[in-house]
Amino acid sequence: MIRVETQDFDIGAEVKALTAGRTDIGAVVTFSGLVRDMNDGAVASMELEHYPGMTEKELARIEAEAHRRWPLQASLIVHRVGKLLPGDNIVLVIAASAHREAAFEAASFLMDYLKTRAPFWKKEDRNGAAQWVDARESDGKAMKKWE
Amino acid sequence: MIRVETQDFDIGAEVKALTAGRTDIGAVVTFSGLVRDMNDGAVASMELEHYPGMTEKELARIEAEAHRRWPLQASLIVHRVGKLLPGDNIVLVIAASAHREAAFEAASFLMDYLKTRAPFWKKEDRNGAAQWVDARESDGKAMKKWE
Amino acid sequence: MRLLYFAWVKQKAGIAEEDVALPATIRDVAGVIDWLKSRGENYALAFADLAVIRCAVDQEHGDLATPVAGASEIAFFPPVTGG
Amino acid sequence: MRLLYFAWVKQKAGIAEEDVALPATIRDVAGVIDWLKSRGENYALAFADLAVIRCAVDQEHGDLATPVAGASEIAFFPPVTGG
Repeated sequence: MIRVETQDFDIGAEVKALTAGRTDIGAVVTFSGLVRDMNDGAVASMELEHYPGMTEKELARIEAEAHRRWPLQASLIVHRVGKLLPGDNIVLVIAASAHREAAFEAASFLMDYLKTRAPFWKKEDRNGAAQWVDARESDGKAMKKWE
Repeated sequence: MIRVETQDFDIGAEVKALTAGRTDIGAVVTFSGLVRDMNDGAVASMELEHYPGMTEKELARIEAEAHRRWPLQASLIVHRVGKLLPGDNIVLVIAASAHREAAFEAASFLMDYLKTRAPFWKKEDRNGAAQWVDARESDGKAMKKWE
Repeated sequence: MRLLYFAWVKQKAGIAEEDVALPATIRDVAGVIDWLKSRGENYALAFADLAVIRCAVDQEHGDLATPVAGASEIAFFPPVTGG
Repeated sequence: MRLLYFAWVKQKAGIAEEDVALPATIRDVAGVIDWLKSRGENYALAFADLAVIRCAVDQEHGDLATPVAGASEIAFFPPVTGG
């Protein structure tokens, strides 16, 4: 399942919804990404822009690819858009499987692919100036390890 | 932080407690393990036995080792003991860091070490007969990759 | 054909989306960019460094060589930074 | 010295814990196990296959060669299966 929305998510509630009534899931891995402000107040807020239509298609492709590679019982990708503050949740990925190796690898894969392929762009309000966040080279490298 | 307890945990509440008021955490990975019953009703319940005193020490050692190896902002290990039913939570591990690679690796490491070193033993009530669960060889192999 | 621009590409081009009639001679994404650059300084600015331009044709990732014949939507944007 | 048994080791030995006075000649965990096996059939049963016996000396993982001099607590158990 995938969702793109402005509102916050509750990790516990999302995991419960994915696992409720099932006894074939042995391992659930969640990843949540948060707005950081490492420099004590430099980042006042962040704006998440995206490409409506393609975003949903790309997230669905990424999720389908994870299910093709690992035996997953359930999965979820939630990405927020709009204005966010330091400490706010940005993204949630959940992978549920019978065994922990598959759950860990699939969650990590989902994030690496999302980081390099899902059409979102971050703009920080940093010391009063709007500034588009640069892509990290390490994200490209992280994705290459799955090829 | 480590806890050994009979009651259930709420993943969302635990993550919120670890990250509340902080803006230096960019990535949170959680692992939760659940009681599985793959064979439609064969496992009626499970009993988790442990070694009080050593359990807490060993979990604290495992957590300290993770902090030595990765730049973690926060972490948590919660392990339940007593009687559990299929679908119930058994264990929760959380690793929070500035970057996702450290959070993923530390959470995976914590689980691999916990699985092979923390003194817990599972006894399943399987088709009416109590049966101690055998250790999985793959768990030993999973730990060796961190050496 | 609809053209979409996102993030700083949109900001530099000064436009979010537009409907255009591409010359029939244009075969690929590189051709679309060349044509746009000839249309105005704003496009020349937005597409000054092609190493940091990404594109999607009909909402699938493409590159400079991706054909555009029959496409109904082309989007231009910087490397993505979500997650 | 306190001896503790867990999981099926406890079940086979028929005892959870006991205080014992070890003979002064016993130097390591292997010596403790040999001595226990000489004390009764239940211990012989519990310790029949040393490949699947794990131990902790004063709540730290040890092995058959771990010295026991000065230790106050030794625990015997199968490979752990938590998590």
